[in-house]
Amino acid sequence: MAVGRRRWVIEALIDIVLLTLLATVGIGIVVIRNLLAVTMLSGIYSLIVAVLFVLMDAVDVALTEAAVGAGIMVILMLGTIALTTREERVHGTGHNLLAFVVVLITGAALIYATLDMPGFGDPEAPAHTHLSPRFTQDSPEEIGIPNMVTSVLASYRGIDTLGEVIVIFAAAVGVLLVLGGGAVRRRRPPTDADDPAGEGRR
Amino acid sequence: MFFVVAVAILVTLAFALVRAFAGPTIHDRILALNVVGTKTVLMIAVVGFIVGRPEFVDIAIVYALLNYIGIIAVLRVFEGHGLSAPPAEAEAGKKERGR
Amino acid sequence: MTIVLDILSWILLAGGSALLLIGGIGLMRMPDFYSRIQAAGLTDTLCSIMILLGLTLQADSIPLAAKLLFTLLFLMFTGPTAAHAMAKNAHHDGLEPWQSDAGGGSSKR
Amino acid sequence: MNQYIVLRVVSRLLIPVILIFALYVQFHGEYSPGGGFQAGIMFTAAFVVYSLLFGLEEVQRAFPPVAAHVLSAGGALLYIAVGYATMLLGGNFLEYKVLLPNDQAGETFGIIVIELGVGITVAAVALSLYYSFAGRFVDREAGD
Repeated sequence: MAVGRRRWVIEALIDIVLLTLLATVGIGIVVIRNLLAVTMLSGIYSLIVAVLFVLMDAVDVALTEAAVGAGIMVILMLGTIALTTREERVHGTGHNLLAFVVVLITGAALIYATLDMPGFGDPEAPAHTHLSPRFTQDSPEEIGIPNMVTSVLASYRGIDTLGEVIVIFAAAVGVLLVLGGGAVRRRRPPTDADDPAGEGRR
Repeated sequence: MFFVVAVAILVTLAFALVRAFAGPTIHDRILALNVVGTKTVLMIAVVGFIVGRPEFVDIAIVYALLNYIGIIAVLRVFEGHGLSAPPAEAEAGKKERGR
Repeated sequence: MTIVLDILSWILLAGGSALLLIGGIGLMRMPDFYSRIQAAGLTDTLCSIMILLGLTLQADSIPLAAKLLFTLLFLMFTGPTAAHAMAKNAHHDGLEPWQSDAGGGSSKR
Repeated sequence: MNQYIVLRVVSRLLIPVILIFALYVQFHGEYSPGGGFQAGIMFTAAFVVYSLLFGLEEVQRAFPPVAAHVLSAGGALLYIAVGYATMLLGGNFLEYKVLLPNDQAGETFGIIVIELGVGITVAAVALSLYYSFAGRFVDREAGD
């Protein structure tokens, strides 16, 4: 009992420190105007978020964050910066009182709404009393694979996942329509004279 | 013991963040990103042991492999060549491979 | 036997943590980019080796230990490579190393 | 301009490892964290790092943009095809257990196939996005 309690305290402490770092990074992203620096900071953000997901036992989400945040998101943001500009332009004074009030009220309403939500990991929460027991208890027999996240995503919610795949495909179609396919036009046809010994072709 | 390591990593993360904010040049920020990346790999491995599910190491491997791709991309864009190697360097790469 | 392994892994973990902190302080306190990359890049590799080896000694199954060692191997490849590329890029970009006497202090904070 | 020779050598060692680890994440998703989405992104990351160091043209010779465009539809079609296959075998849409005589084996088989479809779509989509961004810059540089 004492050991479990100590582990809980340790996890809570790590959570608090990580969330503080996360908030700092978020503020930095808003304040800093150099877009390359902002890209660095958003990379750091996704790294810290992945650690938080691991702490919350959401391993699959953490792996997605690892692959997307470290692998491809930074690269696509850099691609946008390479095509546009490295410095954010500031319009006007940058202060808008009305917008600040609206954000404040919305934020307060959202925080008020969280008071009604069940606590993190509360066993009495509605989500844990109806569907979760069925998925966690029956899926190993019904599907026969140990990772329940995969069985829920691919089998119980198969049509949902199909929708996600179609959304990804539609996003790609949109980007291709805006930016073009990106095939490199060869500046000159490669001839054997350029590469007499065929070195380039291994 | 794992907790001590976790605290050390968290403190180092905070130091790296300070560098990422203060960094007078963009190079300092790239360095901070790299440091946070390696520390995250260690942090995920240690946290896996703390919460008692050490199969989290898979995620650490993904980070160890992918973190430096971001660094290469940043350096490439910083040089002003967009997102792929310029023709001159591509030729150099071909020559190396031919050897 | 286990107590020997435990003590060994604690020594490795403690040494790794100390190196981590030294690297972090160096990253924050050093006067210019090249000395910072020295502090961060050099300690990074050794502290990764020590911490991951310490964790490997605590692993209770062979696949887990193998995965930790693989992580270590990849970090040993990517860490120094990234540090090298960053330093070379900064040099290429024309960043002057900081000198303690007057002049050349372009990157001094 | 031979700035990145160390990076090129190390990356040539690491790219196969990234590809193999992507396949591990793809096909081990039933036992450990992972699945098609993560694997597809990692697969793309390997191609991206090659393009960053050896030029876009080299990568497009190995994986032409047309192939990426076709495969991004192909993965989704593979997913839908599994759905129709289950309907033809007398089940509901995406009711995998009719695929094989054993219920559990059928479910597992169906999940592996649709994860493969997801992986193909995500990898091809991410690669086409990268081609779009990088190719545009190459064009602009050549035009100047």
